[in-house]
Amino acid sequence: KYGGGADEKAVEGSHFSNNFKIAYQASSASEQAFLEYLDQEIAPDHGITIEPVGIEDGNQLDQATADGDYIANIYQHNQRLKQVIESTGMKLTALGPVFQWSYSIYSTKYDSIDDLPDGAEIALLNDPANTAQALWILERAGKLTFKDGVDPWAATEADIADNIGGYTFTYMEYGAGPRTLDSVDAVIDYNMSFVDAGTPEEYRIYEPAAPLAFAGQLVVGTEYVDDPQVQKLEEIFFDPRVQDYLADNDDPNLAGQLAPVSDE
Amino acid sequence: MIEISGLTKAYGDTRVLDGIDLTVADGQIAAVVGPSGAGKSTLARCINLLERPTSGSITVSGQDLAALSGKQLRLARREIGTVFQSANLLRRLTAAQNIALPMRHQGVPEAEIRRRVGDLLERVGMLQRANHYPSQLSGGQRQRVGIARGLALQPSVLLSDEATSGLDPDATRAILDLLTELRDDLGVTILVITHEMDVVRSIADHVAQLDHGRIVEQGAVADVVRRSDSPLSRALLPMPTVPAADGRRLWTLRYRGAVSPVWLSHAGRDLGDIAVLAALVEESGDTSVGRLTVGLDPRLDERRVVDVLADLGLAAEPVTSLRAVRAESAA
Amino acid sequence: MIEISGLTKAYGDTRVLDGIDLTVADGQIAAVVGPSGAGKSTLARCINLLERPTSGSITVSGQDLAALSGKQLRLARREIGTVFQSANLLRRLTAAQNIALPMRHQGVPEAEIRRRVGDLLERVGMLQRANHYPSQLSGGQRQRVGIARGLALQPSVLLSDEATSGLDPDATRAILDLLTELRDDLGVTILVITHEMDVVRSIADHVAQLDHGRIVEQGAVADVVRRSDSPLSRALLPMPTVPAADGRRLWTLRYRGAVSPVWLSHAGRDLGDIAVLAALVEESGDTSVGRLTVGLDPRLDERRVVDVLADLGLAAEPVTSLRAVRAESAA
Amino acid sequence: MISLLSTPWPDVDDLLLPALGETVRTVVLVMSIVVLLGGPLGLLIFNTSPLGLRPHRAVNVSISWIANLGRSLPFLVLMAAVIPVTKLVFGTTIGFKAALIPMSIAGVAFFARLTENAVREVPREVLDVGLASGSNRWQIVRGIQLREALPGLVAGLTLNVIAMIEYSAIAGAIGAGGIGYLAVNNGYRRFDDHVMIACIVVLIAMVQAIQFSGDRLVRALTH
Amino acid sequence: MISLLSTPWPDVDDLLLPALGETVRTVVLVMSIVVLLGGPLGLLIFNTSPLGLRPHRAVNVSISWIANLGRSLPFLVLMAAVIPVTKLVFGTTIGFKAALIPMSIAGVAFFARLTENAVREVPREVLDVGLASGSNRWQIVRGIQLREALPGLVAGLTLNVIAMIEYSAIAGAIGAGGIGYLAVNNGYRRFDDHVMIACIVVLIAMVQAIQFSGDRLVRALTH
Ligand SMILES: Nc1ncnc2c1ncn2[C@@H]1O[C@H](COP(=O)(O)OP(=O)(O)OP(=O)(O)O)[C@@H](O)[C@H]1O
Ligand SMILES: Nc1ncnc2c1ncn2[C@@H]1O[C@H](COP(=O)(O)OP(=O)(O)OP(=O)(O)O)[C@@H](O)[C@H]1O
Ligand SMILES: [Mg+2]
Ligand SMILES: [Mg+2]
Repeated sequence: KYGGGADEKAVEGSHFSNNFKIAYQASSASEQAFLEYLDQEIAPDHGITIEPVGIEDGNQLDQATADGDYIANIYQHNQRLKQVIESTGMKLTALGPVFQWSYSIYSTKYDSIDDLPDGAEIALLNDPANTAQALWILERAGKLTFKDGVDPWAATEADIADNIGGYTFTYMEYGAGPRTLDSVDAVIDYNMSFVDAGTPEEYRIYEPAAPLAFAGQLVVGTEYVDDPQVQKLEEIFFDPRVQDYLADNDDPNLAGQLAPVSDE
Repeated sequence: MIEISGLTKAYGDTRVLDGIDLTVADGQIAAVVGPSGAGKSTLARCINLLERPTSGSITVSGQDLAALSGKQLRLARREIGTVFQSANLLRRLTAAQNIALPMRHQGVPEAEIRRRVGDLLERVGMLQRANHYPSQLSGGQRQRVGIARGLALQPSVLLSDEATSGLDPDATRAILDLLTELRDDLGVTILVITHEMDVVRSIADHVAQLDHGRIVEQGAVADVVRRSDSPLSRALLPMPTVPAADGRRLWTLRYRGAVSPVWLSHAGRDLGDIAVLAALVEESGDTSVGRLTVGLDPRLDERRVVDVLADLGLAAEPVTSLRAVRAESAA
Repeated sequence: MIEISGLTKAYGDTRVLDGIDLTVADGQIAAVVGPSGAGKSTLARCINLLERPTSGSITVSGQDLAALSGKQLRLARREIGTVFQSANLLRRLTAAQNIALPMRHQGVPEAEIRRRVGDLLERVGMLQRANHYPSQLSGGQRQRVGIARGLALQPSVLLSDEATSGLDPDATRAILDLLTELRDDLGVTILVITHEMDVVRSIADHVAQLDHGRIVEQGAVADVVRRSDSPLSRALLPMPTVPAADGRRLWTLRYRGAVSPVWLSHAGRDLGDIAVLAALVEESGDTSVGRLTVGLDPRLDERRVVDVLADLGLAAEPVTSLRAVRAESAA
Repeated sequence: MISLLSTPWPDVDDLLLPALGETVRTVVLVMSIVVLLGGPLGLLIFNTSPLGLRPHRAVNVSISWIANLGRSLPFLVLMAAVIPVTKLVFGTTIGFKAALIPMSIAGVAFFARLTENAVREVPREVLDVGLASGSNRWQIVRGIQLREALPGLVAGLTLNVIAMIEYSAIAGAIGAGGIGYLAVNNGYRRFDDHVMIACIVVLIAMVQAIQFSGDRLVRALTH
Repeated sequence: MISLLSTPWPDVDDLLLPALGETVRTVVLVMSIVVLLGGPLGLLIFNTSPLGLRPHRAVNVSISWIANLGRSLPFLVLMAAVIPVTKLVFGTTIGFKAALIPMSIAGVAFFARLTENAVREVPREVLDVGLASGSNRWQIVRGIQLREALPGLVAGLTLNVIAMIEYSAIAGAIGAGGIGYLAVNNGYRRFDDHVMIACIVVLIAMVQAIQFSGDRLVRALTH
């Protein structure tokens, strides 16, 4: 019915046209830059154009992908995807990881994570995946422990067994991180947000390696997994040149924000 | 024809109208008078069913409005023109548009509306102000637009709630002529609420006095003015204020109709000098009516005075005290 | 004391007031009459500066309001009571609260406000309706609340714009008595706008007729009624409608003051039978005034009629045609 | 601190102009629905209330309840709640079309109340004029109530248009685009200060222009 | 399908009650500021307009412009724009306090317009009553304008309270909490259907109750 877009003609035998509409989280300039790179450098080899579509509301974006409005989306990690599928029953399939987000602790008041005093106020993003990711950073830094049997990628404040650093947490909307820096002791947020905001790197006080579990996935509607155009999609995204580019590009929208997929 | 019987209207515990019986025959003008707050406007609003009566029945042109369906009620109301006490003009419409409104809603053709609006504006002397908004009109001008609007649908029954109060004598005259013409030429049945007794005397066929929600007196105007001592008759033909009496005996004289205009000269031959202290003599509804206070020689025999004047067609009554005359003239 | 000179008010191109000169002396009642739309309300609104005059000057109690500062203007306005043509009551306040409003704003103590409100309500006969909202009052009741409010600040100057139109004769009388009392006992200067000539005759000292924004005639009421043929005098003492003349010659007679009330009998001795066709004889401001249309023998010499009546103190004038009388009486 | 990553000034237009177009399109479309449905709904609420032309408690309570629903939920939640409807009508839950339904619901509910408030100010007496001259209810509503309430309605409409511009910024989250969304997403979330400044200027100019024209119209209609 | 991840029903209260408290606290506080500042601002806008008590073009245009500012920006952008002010006043840009300033700005601007609209309906003639009896401007404004416009003002206030509940859901984004934010964040984003249902029920009940009381009051004030 759609062919990858209401106004384009689908390719014979496929639901999608040669213009791949791919949804990303609109507030992420780096995801957009990544898709633009694919469009310019990789897709032409396959006779394809890639059209990045920014949608802010993740739930709606997933729904539209499941419906085949978009051939794919690239904004979430596996755990989040599992959560969405479990909660809503949307028919979505992850084809594999494409990049990892750099995620760090920033502070204007303290120089390292160990300087954070007992009772420090730390601001976290309020959406579930990002809250969990931030808590997990603290867990891996040895600043807190989770209760038994808690999935770190779905953890919330309620799942903390021992808050070793004695932190208090404040929640904020995506975009508020850099703006909040002065009001709290530390902020845990995506590097890309701070880069966008022009926050000096010296305020980045802790930068753990991004774990594979939080790699951004290429997600398609389950119904379309076998669609011939989706095959092409995989060829583009999993082209080896992509990981190399992520590792050593100097695009200000990408460098230090989206990292290549790691081994673990 | 308006027939009201046993009409009662209460707001909560207070009865504003209490057992009203009143009939206005076809092609007649009935006047309703009475003190402020007596219930006159409420009566008019019950007739066109803007207020639902608490009890009692009202029929207009044989129809009981309260019993009609929505559509029938609307049709019936188109036959009843209403002039509101406070003109109630639409603020956003010009004088002409205000008058046109009921016709527009009734689906009168545009050309016909234009013609009638022009005609009505001229009738009420407002042609020059056709395109003024109410805020640009004087009080009396607004009132006249309200009158024109009440006539717009060429109703067969007209309720006019103090249409002429606040109008100057000329404008009042013009409106009254218009009402008389409607009655005489088109047979419109008219209920006029007014405080001006000249209005009653000059155009009404029937008059009813309302007080505290009850009709305290009513009758044909011709009959009421002849009554010698009813409050309504005194109100209708008020005695002008009487100056000091200097030694004469005061008499009130009253007549209507077939009386020779030279009665005063004739009476003088029998009764001696007649001091005319106060008088109102005028033509009312084709006959002459008179009401005078005169001073006569106190030595005259009461019986004789009454007889002499009765022979001439006048009712005479001695005034008991000056105080009484004053009180009466103020009533 | 109100002194108006050369007052002009224009809305755009239309001059609503055009070179008005008018003085109301201290403790006097001046009446302004004139057809609807003549500019009477605008005049009143210029006096308390609700409308800024286009040109000309107005002083009230010696102060030129237009020249005052905001605070001085407010103080000056407190001395000027205003009764609006359409009562302009606040919808969300009861009758009593409406009357209390100006006092509250002037900072009158609460006890004093209660006392004065009660007093005023009683004066205008509205004590029973003190706690009614305007929507629960009749038209005349609203008007009376408006009057009471205009008096609330015990002003030394009162502007009354058709305060009594729409009131029944009793209520009108009560209001007029109140106004007279204010003038006589407290020396209040009052400007009364009215269409009711009885109001002018019974309370006004001075009268001015406005037409199309100009004063066409003015003077002391006592003088104006004596004038034999000015339009204002005819309006003030209208000739009642005259019945058919059956062969007699019609004369208009007019007098004021020092005339013996038996003049009619005396004149009859010289002139034969006098047919009284229309008459208005009454007391006005302490003297007697009369205006009659009589029928006399057509063979009588005109000069003689005039002389006989002049000797008795009356001005007599032959009526040229019946038509003329009718037109005059309608004017 | 101006971010280094801001869109260069000359390129801001490329983002701004389409976004402006989207906002205008969305708001115009939504406002037509809002006027068409919200106006009658408000009239119905008022006229079935005890002060109206045809008081009817049951009808009044239920439609008033329905109108309140449209204003009860945070807009994002409302958008989620009406997904099934949107899907049914437009076959998609994303983009400009998907924003129309939740925006219309919120706008209609808002305008219904504004209409109700405007119409409440028409004095009962002028409605009586219509009743007494046998006009039917619809004529009274249209020829008298709406006519007399016109300045109030225009003022309400002005409020509503501006509120819809605000809502369209939230609706941008599901891909409806628009200038408010551009400000939020590129300006606020991506720290693109040039875009932010440009959007703010355009938004302020737009709102000023709407309010100014609204005020002028209201005054012209007030006699 | 009810998500498996939903908070068990008995525990929903633990989230709901504090959120409700936060909403009530925020809305009550903001509304007091809104009434205190928005009312006077609206009166000033109306009374300096050509229809008002003291027309003054320059003042009117400038304050009207300022009031429009508060409604020009998407709320999230407004929050970002006033960060310096918030920081100055409260020393923080996060949490309940930080939400007060942007919410108040938006609310004040909104209520100013609602007040202006309500007061415009007071007939000129009753203002004349005050002028003619030498009341000062403030007395006319308070004793006549506000008094006569009371039903309209209460209706406007009702609209405003409900709009503030909606705004508080957005203000949740900077940590102000509240029931609308709970619905968005836990209900919508975390698929916690129990919380979502509970929030929706509470929000609807709250809005209904406010509108219902508002309507009752308006009717009681209309004579
Ligand atoms: N804003 C305005 N614009 C144009 N003309 C106006 C305006 N206000 C009043 N007028 C005109 O000014 C004239 C005088 O009005 P005013 O109210 O003073 O009359 P009035 O003598 O009091 O009449 P009435 O006896 O009917 O009350 C009227 O003809 C009216 O149409
Ligand atoms: N809603 C109401 N509640 C209580 N009393 C009311 C209500 N409406 C009118 N009244 C009372 O009913 C009485 C009759 O009012 P109505 O308007 O019929 O008087 P009216 O005879 O027309 O007087 P006017 O000559 O002053 O116009 C008045 O005393 C008034 O106070
Ligand atoms: Mg009445
Ligand atoms: Mg007037």
